[in-house]
Order: sequence, then C-alpha cells, then structure tokens
Amino acid sequence: MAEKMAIAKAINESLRRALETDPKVLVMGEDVGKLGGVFRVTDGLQKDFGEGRVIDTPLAESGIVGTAIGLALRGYRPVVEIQFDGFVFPAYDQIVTQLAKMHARALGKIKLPVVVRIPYGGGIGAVEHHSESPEALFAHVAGLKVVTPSNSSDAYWMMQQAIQSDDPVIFFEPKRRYWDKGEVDPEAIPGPLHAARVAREGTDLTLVAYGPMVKLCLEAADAAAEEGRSLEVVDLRSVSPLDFDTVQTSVEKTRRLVVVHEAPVFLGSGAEIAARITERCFYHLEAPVLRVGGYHAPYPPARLEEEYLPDLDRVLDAVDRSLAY
Amino acid sequence: MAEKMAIAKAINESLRRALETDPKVLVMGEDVGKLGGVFRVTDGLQKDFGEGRVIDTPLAESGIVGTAIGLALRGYRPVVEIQFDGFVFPAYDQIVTQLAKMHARALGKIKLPVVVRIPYGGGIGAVEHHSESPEALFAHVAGLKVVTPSNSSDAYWMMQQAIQSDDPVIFFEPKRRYWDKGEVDPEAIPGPLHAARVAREGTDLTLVAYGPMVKLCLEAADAAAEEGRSLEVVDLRSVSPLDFDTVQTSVEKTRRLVVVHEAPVFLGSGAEIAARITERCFYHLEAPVLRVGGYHAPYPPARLEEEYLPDLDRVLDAVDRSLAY
Amino acid sequence: MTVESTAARKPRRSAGSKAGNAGTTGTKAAGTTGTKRTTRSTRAAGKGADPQLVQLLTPEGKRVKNAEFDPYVAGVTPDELRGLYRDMVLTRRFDAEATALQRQGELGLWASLLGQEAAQIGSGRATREDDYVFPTYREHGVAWCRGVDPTNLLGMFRGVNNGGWDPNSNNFHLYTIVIGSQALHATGYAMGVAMDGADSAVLAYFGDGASSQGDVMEAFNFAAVYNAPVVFFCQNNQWAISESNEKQTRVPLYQRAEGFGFPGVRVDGNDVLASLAVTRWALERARRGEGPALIEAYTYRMGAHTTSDDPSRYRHDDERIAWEAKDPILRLRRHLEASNHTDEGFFTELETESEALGKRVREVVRAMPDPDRLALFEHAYADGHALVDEERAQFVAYQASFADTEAEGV
Amino acid sequence: MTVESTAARKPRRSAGSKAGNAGTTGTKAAGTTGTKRTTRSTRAAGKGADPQLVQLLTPEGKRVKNAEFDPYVAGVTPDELRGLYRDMVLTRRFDAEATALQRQGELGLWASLLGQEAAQIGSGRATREDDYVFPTYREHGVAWCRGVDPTNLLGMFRGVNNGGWDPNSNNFHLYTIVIGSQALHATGYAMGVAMDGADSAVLAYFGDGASSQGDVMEAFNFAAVYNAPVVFFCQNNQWAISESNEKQTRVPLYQRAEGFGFPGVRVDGNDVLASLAVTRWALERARRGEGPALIEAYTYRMGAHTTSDDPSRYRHDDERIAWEAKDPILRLRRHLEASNHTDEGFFTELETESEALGKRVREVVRAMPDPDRLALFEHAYADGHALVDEERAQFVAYQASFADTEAEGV
Ligand SMILES: Cc1ncc(C[n+]2csc(CCOP(=O)(O)OP(=O)(O)O)c2C)c(N)n1
Ligand SMILES: Cc1ncc(C[n+]2csc(CCOP(=O)(O)OP(=O)(O)O)c2C)c(N)n1
Ligand SMILES: [Mg+2]
Ligand SMILES: [Mg+2]
Repeated sequence: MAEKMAIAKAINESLRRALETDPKVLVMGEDVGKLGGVFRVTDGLQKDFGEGRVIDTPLAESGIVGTAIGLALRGYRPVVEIQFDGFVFPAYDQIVTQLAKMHARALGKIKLPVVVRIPYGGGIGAVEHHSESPEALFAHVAGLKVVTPSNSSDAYWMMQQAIQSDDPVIFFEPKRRYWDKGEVDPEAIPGPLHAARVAREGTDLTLVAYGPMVKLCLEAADAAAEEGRSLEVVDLRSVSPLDFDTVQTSVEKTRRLVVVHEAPVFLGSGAEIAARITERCFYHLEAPVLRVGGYHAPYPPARLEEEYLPDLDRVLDAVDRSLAY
Repeated sequence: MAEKMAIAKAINESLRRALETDPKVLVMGEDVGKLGGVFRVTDGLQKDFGEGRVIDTPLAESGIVGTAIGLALRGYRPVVEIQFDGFVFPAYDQIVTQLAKMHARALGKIKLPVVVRIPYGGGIGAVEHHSESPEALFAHVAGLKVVTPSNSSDAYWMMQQAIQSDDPVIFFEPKRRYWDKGEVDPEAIPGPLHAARVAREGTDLTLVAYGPMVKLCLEAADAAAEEGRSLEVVDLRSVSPLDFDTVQTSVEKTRRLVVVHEAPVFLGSGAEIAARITERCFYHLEAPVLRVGGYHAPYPPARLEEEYLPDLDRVLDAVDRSLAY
Repeated sequence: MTVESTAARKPRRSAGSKAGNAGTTGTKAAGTTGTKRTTRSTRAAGKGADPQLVQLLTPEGKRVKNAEFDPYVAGVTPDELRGLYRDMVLTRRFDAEATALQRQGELGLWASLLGQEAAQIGSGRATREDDYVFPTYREHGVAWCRGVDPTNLLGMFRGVNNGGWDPNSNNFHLYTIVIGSQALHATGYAMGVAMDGADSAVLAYFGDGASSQGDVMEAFNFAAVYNAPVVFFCQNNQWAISESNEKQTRVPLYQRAEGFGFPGVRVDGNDVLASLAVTRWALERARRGEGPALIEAYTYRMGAHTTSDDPSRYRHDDERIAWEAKDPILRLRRHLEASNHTDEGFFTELETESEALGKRVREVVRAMPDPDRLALFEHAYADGHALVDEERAQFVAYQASFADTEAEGV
Repeated sequence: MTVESTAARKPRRSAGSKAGNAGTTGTKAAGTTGTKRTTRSTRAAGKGADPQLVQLLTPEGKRVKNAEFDPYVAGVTPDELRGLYRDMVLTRRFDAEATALQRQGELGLWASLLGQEAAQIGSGRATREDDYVFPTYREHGVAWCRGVDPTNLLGMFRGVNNGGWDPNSNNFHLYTIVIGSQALHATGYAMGVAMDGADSAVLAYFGDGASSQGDVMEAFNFAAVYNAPVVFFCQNNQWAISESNEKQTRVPLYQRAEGFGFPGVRVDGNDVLASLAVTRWALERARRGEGPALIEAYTYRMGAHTTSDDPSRYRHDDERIAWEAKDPILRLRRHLEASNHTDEGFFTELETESEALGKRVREVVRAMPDPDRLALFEHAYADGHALVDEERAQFVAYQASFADTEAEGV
C-alpha cells in the first residue's frame, strides 16, 4: 500500500521498521532522542523504542562512531546520525582507519554493520559547515560503501538495505530535499542497493547525478525537451560501488555525458566517472565528459550559495557545450 | 655549491635553514626532538635550536595541528610532523575544517603558514597504517596546497617554499625514497613550488607521476627505450594546485597518457588528471588516459604489498595497452 | 555615550561611562596574595561532587563575602558596577534585536545569549587589551567587551560572510562553529604567548556540550603539559541543543580540570561580579606563569538553542521560570538599587542608549549588501592557486554570457 | 604441560598447572565488601600528586599487607602463584624468541613487552572467559592469558596479515595500531554488554602516550556517562617511543579518572599479585554495575619501543638498570622461593617447557606461508563490491599474461 511521504519521513519510517523488526538495531547521535534530530528524521522513535534503543550521545563524533563500532562488535547494528555534513570530520579517523578496515584486518572474522547517516549538501541557507558534500572523501576509502537516495522510495528502501548490509554504509541524505514528497510502498520488492537507475530516458546526452542533484537534472531534461533535446538522466544512488555498467550503457546510446554534483569538481566523483567512462566508451564519446559542480573554494556564505551550487543554467550550459562538440 | 645528499637529509637541511633564518619557524611533532623523528628527518635540530623551537608534543595529532594553528595565529610558522600517513586522520578535522578554511573565513585577515609533513607511501615492509597514500583526501579540499617531492633537490627547495608560503601546505614525503641521494644546491634559484617538471623527454607517450613513483616511471622509460619506445615522464611535484598546463603540453605532443600513483585508483588524483586532460586534449588523445595505482582494498600486509603497488611490469603493461589503441 | 564602531587596537569601550580600566584595578588588588589563593582554590575545587559555586551576589542582589575571590573585585567602583550593568543591558538589547531581525528574515539564524550575560560580561571585562579571546558562536557579550562592533557579528548569521571582523583588531577570534576546535587554537596561541615571553593570557570559551569533544580534552592536556597561559571558560548553560548535562558528563564539569593538573572552579554564571572575580583570578595566575585553569560558569540558556530550535520539544517551562528568578541583570539592578548606586536618570539614559543601539543594528543590517559574486573565489588562498584562477575566469566568462539577457548580475 | 594452540570458546589455559579458576576464587573473596572498598579506593586515588602505588610484593619478593586489595588475592593458592610465574616466564620467552626472529629476518618488526609481564599477566588472569579484552599492539602476555596461540600474534609482525586471529574465539580483539582508537571500541562493546544485561566486563589496554589522544578521553567520558562496565588499563611504561611521561601529562595518569567521575588507581605494574588484585577489584565493580575504572600500571619498557627503535638516542642505561632491580619475574621468584612454594623441579620443568615453546614458535613462524596474491581482494567487504570484483578479474587476467614466462606466481 503505497503512501506519499517526504524523504525525511520515509527515512523515519524505515528506521522505525528496522527498530521494530530487529532488536539489535540502535539509533545513536546528538539530539536524536526527544528532539527527534534537528531535521526530525528520528522523530518519535525514542518515545516508542526507549532511551536504550534510540540514544542521545555526548557531543563527540569520534566517540559516537567509535562506540558504535564496539556495539557492532557486540552484535548490534547501530545507525549513527552525524548532525550535519561538516561535523563528520572528528569521526573521520574512526571511519577510515577502523570502520572501513576492521573487517579486512580480521580476515573476515568481524563484521561491522554500522550505518552512518549524514544529512548533506547545500541550498538551505545555512551557516558554515552545514552545506558540504564530502562523499568523495568516503568513496575513495576502500571498506566503505557510500549511497545517497534522491527520492522517498529510495530513501525508505535504501535505508532498509543499508541496515541489513554487513558492511559499513555511509548514508548521505539530501537535506534540501527532505521535504520533497514521493510514493513509498513498504511492500515493494526493492532492487539492489548499489544499482543506478535510469530516472528518465533520452537519446541525445546522458546526465548523471545523485542525491539532491537528481531533481535538478530532471528539471534540466524537461527544459531541454522544450528545446527539442532528449536527455537521459541516470540517478547513481550509490557512489561506492559505482554502477558504471548502467552509465556505460546509457553513454553508448547517447554518446555524450555530463556529470552533476554539488561537491567540488576537483577530485569529486565526477572525475572518476569521467575517467572510467572515457576508458570504457572511448570510441563512443562525441565529446569529453563534462562536469558541473562546486568550485575549488570553501563553501560560501548562504547569500552566495546559489552561485556556487549547480543550477539549471549551469547544467544546460554544460549540455550545450557537450552538444557543441 | 651543490652537495649530494639523501632526501631525508635534504629535508633536514632545509628545516635547519628555515630555523636559522626565521625565528618564527617551529618544528613540532611526536618524537621530533632527541630521537630526531622515526626517520631521523629532524635529527640534531632540537640539540641545535632547543626544546622551544623543536618541540616534542603529546601523542595527539588533532592537538598537534590544532595548537599549530594557534601558534600560527600568534605569528609563528609551525612545521608539523605526522609520524606516518595512516596517523594523520585524528588531525583530519582540524586540517579540513580549520586549517583549510580559516583564511577564507576571516576574509583574508588571517594567514595560516602551517606545513604538515607526512611521510607517505608503501614499499617499506611495514605494518598496517604505515604505507598509505592519502593525498587525494587533502587535494579535494579547497584551502590546502598539497605537494610532494621526488628527489633531494626538490625536497630541499620545496620545503623552503612550503615554509615561506602563507597558505597551509600538506607536504608528502616519499618515505621509501628517503635514502635516495641526489644533488642539492643551496644557492640555486628554485622554480615555482607548484610547477610540474618534465623529468625526461619523450615522444610516444606521457607518464605522469609524483613522489615515490617518479623513479619508477623513469625506470619504465628506460626499459621502454630499450624496446624502441620514447616515453616522456612528467613529475607533477604538486597535487594541488595541479599543473595541467605542463601535462597538456606533453600530451599534445605524445597523444597518450598514463598516470601512475600508489594511492587507490578509484577517486585518486589520476581520476582528475584523466578527466581534465581528456577535456583539454579531446582531439589529441589516441587512447583513453590509463591509470596505474592501488586497488580498492585496504593496504595489504607487507608480504603482499609488491602485488598492490605499481611496479615496472604494471606500468609497462599500461603503456602497452595505451599504445595498442 | 553612543555606541561606536570599533577601531583596531584602540582602548576598548570602558566598562562604565567614566570609569578607568576595571581590569587593572582588580589586578592590583589581587596581585598581592595570588599564590596562596591559588593553592586554596585548587583544593576547594577538588573537594567532591558537590558544586562549590562561587557566588558574590545572591539572586536578590545581596553581596556575600568570599574570602578567596573578594580581593579580585575589591577595587570595583560603583561606576564600574554601573558599567557592568550597562554592558549587560546593551548586550541583551542587541541580542533581542538580532532575534527580531531573524524573525523578519534579515538573518538566516541567530544564536541568542539570553541568560548568559553575566558570565560573558563578567569574564569579558576581566580581560586585558593584550589578552586574546577565542569564542564559540554565542559570545556576543564577550565580543562587546572586546570592542567588536556588534553589527559585525551579524554577517555570518545573515549569510554574507563566514566571519565578519578582523580577529587581530580586538584580539577576538572569529566565531567557531565546529564544536570544541577553538580550545586547541587558544592553547596553541597561549603557547606562543609564553614563547614570546609576554604576560598576556588567552581566554577560550566553549559550552557544556563541547566538553565531550576530544579536541577540548586534548587542549586541556596540551595546556597543562606546556603550562600555557590559557583560561578555559565553559559556559554551562545546562543544555547542548536538546541534551541536558547528564547526557554529557557524570560529574560537574569544573572537576575535570584537576585530572589534567590544573584547578577548576565553578562560578555562578548569573553573577557578573563573581564571574569577573573568578576570571581575573584565573587570568592573573596564567600571567604569572602558573598555567591554565578551568572555569565552569553555571548559567542557563533562557531561549532556544538558535532561532531554528524549538525547546518545547525537550524541556519544561518550569525550568526556565525557575532560572528567571536568578536573572543576571535583575540581580545586579537589585544590588545597585539597594546600594543606592543608581538613580532614575541612569536607567532612563541607558534605555535611550539601548534604543539607539537597537536602531543602529537594524539599520546597519538592513543595509548590509550581499557579497559580490566573485567573492566566491576570494581568499580561498593567501598566495593564489591556479585552479581557483581558472575557475574564476570560467565563471566570469559564463556570467558574461548572460550579459545580453540580464541588465546586471542577480 | 605442553603449549597447545587454542580452540575457540574452550576454557582458557588455567593459571597454574592444576589450579582451579583463580579469578572465581578472588571474585568470591572480594564480593562481600565491594562497595565500601570502592569508596575508599576512590578517595585514596584522588589524594594528590603523590603516586599512591598499590603494591603487594616488594621488589625483594616480600608480601606486604594492603587492607583494601588483599581480599582480592586472598584465595590465591601456591599453585596459582606458580601459574602466574609460569605465565610470565613463558611470555618473556616467547617475546625473546620473537625479537630473535625479527633479527633473523623472519619478522619485519617486533614490539617487545619485556618488563611489562606482571602488568599483563596479572590483569589478564583477572579476566573471566566471558569478559572481552581490547589490546594495543604489545599485549602478548594478555593474549597468552586469553588463550590466543602466541604464534598467531606474529602474523602481522611478519607481514602476512594485519591481524591473525578470530577475536571472538577468545574474546580478545585484534591488535590496534592507531593509538587510542580501541578505547572507544571497548566502551561501545561494554555499553552493549550492559544492554544485554550480561555481567561480563571489558578490559581496554593502552599506553601512557595514548592517554593524550582525544579518543581515549572521549572513551572515559562515554564510559562514565553510560556507566559502562569497562576497565581502562593503562600500562605506563614511562615511554612513548622517545617521549617520557612529562611530555604527555602534568600529573600522574590515574588521577585523570576522577575528573570524569570514576576511580583511578595506580598499581605497581611490576607486581603481578597487585596487578591481579587491582584488576579484579575493577572488573568486579564493573560487573556489579558500578561503572568504569582506570588502572595505571606503573611499569617500565625494558627494551626498545620496537625492533626499529634505538633507545640509546633518548634515554640513559642507568634508568633501565634501576628498573631491572624491580624485575617482575625475579620478584615473584624470590617470593616463591622465600615461601618455599617451589623446588628445583619446578624451575627445570619450566625451563624445558620454555624451550619447547621457543622451538614451536620458531618452527611455526618459519613455516608461515605468504598469503595468496588474491588475498589482496579478500575481505575488503563482507557483502562484496563491484569495483573489487572488477579489479580482481583484471588482476587475474594480468597475472595470467605472465603464465608463459613464469612457471608459478611470485
Ligand atoms: C563537531 C560538531 N558537532 C555538532 C555540531 C552541532 N551543534 C551545534 S551547537 C551544538 C550544541 C552545543 O552545545 P554546548 O557546547 O553546550 O554550547 P551551547 O550551544 O549550549 O552554547 C551542536 C550539537 C557542531 N556545531 N559541531
Ligand atoms: C595515532 C597514532 N599516532 C602515532 C602513532 C605512532 N606510534 C606508535 S607507538 C607510539 C607510542 C605509543 O606510546 P604508548 O601509548 O606509551 O605505548 P607503548 O608503545 O609505550 O606501549 C607512537 C607515537 C600511532 N601508532 N598512532
Ligand atoms: Mg550548552
Ligand atoms: Mg608507553
């Protein structure tokens, strides 16, 4: 029975279901209890599952992830919330040197089913550190999986799958889309967690995006359609592993590719997509892979973020440039 | 008066010169004092400049970088040592959210001339966390500069320039080459810190590398020469900013590019080079840019590292594959 | 007296309209018996789990004796007391104005200091001009004492910059949002002060929540090991967003200091006199080379965490009401009135000044221009960066491509 | 008794050849007066800067009384004492063998525990089978007590793996190289123990240097806030590579605990009996729900930091020589001999066992095969990863391309 709900609510429902069905699932983080998180994603969970399952932690991100690792070693499946993208870095050491590597270190004898939820990206007019897109910094690190939904249904199902995964998953939530609504069918049979999805079919050029940029790319495709151009939009859903096959199939058809993300272009995931798709589709590409993303500068103050973030014009400009080849 | 010295010694001499000429320069880190660092890079400096200038710190990397920032705010120019690549992550938050961003946050009113020295890379048969190449994780972050010398002369001069730079510089030292000797002329006039250098001229294909991989690429070029192939080798020297002009010039001539680094290929700096050079040289390239680097797996135990690290065969294999296009 | 914007390195706004430097007076008064007091205070602070709250003014405004800390405020004149009162009133007014401006959409966010005026003014007024202060994001009262033009604080909350003043003009660092980071910067700065042989001190602010961060605890340890002249000033306002103290710590926070080897004191953070005295004590021992100290100012966040927050979700009104009885401004007013230190003229004049401040803040904020688009690329680096140059050039060209359609940029 | 490789979840090697479970005995003896002792100990530990060293055996092997901790070893039989002696001797022998193997090129590195046997055996023998232990990289003696086959410890030092045992077989976690990280894992694990309603405890090891890391201090705080049944066991061996204690801390490390709200005790880490007693005390109070404790075992790293280190660069021989007089093994031997608990047969038999252990370690290490090349791609993920699959396939194809030139791999 599908129901329309916002992305934030879909994650909330997904966490609720996980807490209900698996007594080992825990929710941990700053202000996740009574407050329900600053975005209300954990709203009502502590009330219904108690302080033992939905745990307000001290204000210490390394401590949160480090103790979550210990809890996972004890057989729990912690879902950890980092309050904002810019606050994940105190936990970066635990994530990179412990969470990512312990399974391999133990030759498989240990599993760390920890989900790290990170509301990410800009466009909400916030102060510093509240608008960043650090996904490449996690995707570069072996041992982690990195996913990010773009809509309510994916938010719901990908969270279910992330929690069930025996690998640590960094779950990036597109915070500026938290209130966008979409259908969620809790009885559906979801596809694989790490498969990309063709969100819109097209023939002239492929737009690849994920998380908050998918909506923008769909809008760009609409706009382009009015000018008689048929754009295909691929929603990556997973940044590690990255579903190059789906992108390749699309590019072999359209012969042109533009990658869009909020993260800085330099060494962003678009770089990897460009490099690998160029290798895979060398004789198919009519134009170099173009990238639209953030600049190599600290995320700007709110009144400048519209200039910093990819928008319709910048995406269409890149589309034009690609088609001009 | 040029003198032959090992890379470790060249850095030592460069630090000595900086300590001598600028009373604001400090050297800080774990075991940098009496021990002279685990690689002896700071050997003798505390003896000659005292415990006030060459400072053994508590065992806390975040504390080291965080206090170095405070010292820089007070007008000092700290050169901080991180003992090994894998131990930089506790300091990652201070580096990414403070060191990288404070100058911009202060609209230029604050400068943070902090150098973070990191011995990096594998090939020394060490235990876990002692062989990593995390440069992409710093180069992706705006506000930082990332450099890495491949020889003694660069080690000496780039350290001088890094210390003089008013921007924070992450200085990656190719630890497995510490004992390689080369000429250092303390009276030379060095070129710009962030310019790449054509280390060997060639016509058939460009090899791009930096730090420890430059030597390997020069050897590969030797080997290829015996088979009648002329490889050009570009030593990047700087990963951020990255001197695309020099690479582009080379690739416009050779029309083929292979990038070699120890870091994992996925989202490594080779991805950015491939993406950008493909864009710049789209009509020149006869083959896709190929990359040789680490696998998407935690750095392996010592007895496997030769399989993990790029070696002569893997570089030549990529050269073959490129030339086969 | 009008509120002026602040010139760099000029003497700060004095605490009272005609008063001399209160800090200096206190320093002298206290200097004579410093070492002994230090010892006693250390012992007192470590006595046990019971909060040893240093209080000089009761909530009713009654001056109570405290052998240990009285000397630090022995020289405080009625004029200076009025100055402290004025500081608190104007700070609260500024804060209220900022909250209102946020509601009107002029600011994106505001973090109110409501209720914490005494802790901030008392500690801020204890600093000397050459001292250096590292704030969090809520130290509007301290900024005031340091002479930072309050309208400069609003830039980051409006979203026109990420920090709108020159930290070196008033030795007041930028607001730091990542919790706890600045404790290490303060410690490093203090290490530098000591290396320079200067007798300045450094004051690092943070919250009760921040005490849980590794960086804060590493700062405690570095400060202790290097005997750095840094005072850690923890405003325990009982809440870290929705989390109360017991979610952060098992014992009173001031007790943490001793385990690192320096004294910790809990002061009534709603008592401006006590906050002044204890901070002077700590700064002076730092100056004398006796190393760091931790002050826990026990106070209360009367309002929401920020304008985005809704405290009704996690705390009861009774709590706030109970704390209202301990209001820092009311308390000093009662004391001033009971001591006959004020007349109606003082309050009326202050009200006028307050109005003028409010008006100026409104006007300045509303007139605050958006930054130029190219500011995106400004100041990413001090020495320039090839990629930034390239991106800036592309950006300019891209913007120029709209020149036909648009008359001017956004 | 021969040294056997360890089966999962089997009772651990008992402390003495015929003894029962020493831990259980002690638990009973101490259980009766637990709460009171806790209080007293807390007080004693916080008394001041003077080390309150808990010692039950003097360096001369004389048993000294300690009202507080005697009950925890009241039930220790002569047989168990011999067991502790045997543990220490065999551990030292194993350690010496590993050092020799490193010199012979069989290991890439070795971190010797020489001098720290008593701290490790005493604390390790205090654990119950269901307890969980988080070591650093030097806890070879604790691993021994937990029943981990010592040869398994050598894999990472030889470079054939990064951790060569199943942590769940003996509730002994993998060695952790990044300093301090495991303190948080231990705390989280202990939080899980409490959630499960189990009465197990968790023991987290770290060094004096590690005490400076934010992670360790965050662990202290999490443990205190959640009242987690975790015991922090800090082996203060005086050195963190080349840095002595005063570079890390201004005050004795055990004192740090109180500032977080739990007791800290300094024990003579060269006294195996005292280490046993104090660790039992701490584990038992953790089991009883009284929360964490910090033990600082005051000991000495007799050798180099690792085989790569050259301590002559930073410390004098006199220091080591002074500590040799306090040798943990010698001390217990003196006590055993003075108490007539041993005869020559015991020592001869132990020497034979020691030889056998050395021989076995040599043989096993020399026969340790290099991992298969494809192990590169094993275990990067539990559920697989498309890129790893792709890279593995390319790797296999690439290797196959050499098939003509080479007979077999490597
Ligand atoms: C590292 C980090 N984590 C999380 C946050 C989000 N955050 C902002 S303020 C705050 C609570 C701070 O509480 P406290 O230290 O008591 O200061 P207060 O706001 O009460 O003045 C949190 C969790 C942050 N800014 N930085
Ligand atoms: C985060 C981190 N920084 C630095 C190192 C390098 N290192 C390895 S051991 C060591 C000293 C540890 O001293 P201590 O904690 O006293 O333990 P000990 O070696 O004396 O047993 C250092 C600095 C590391 N392993 N991890
Ligand atoms: Mg607070
Ligand atoms: Mg040590």
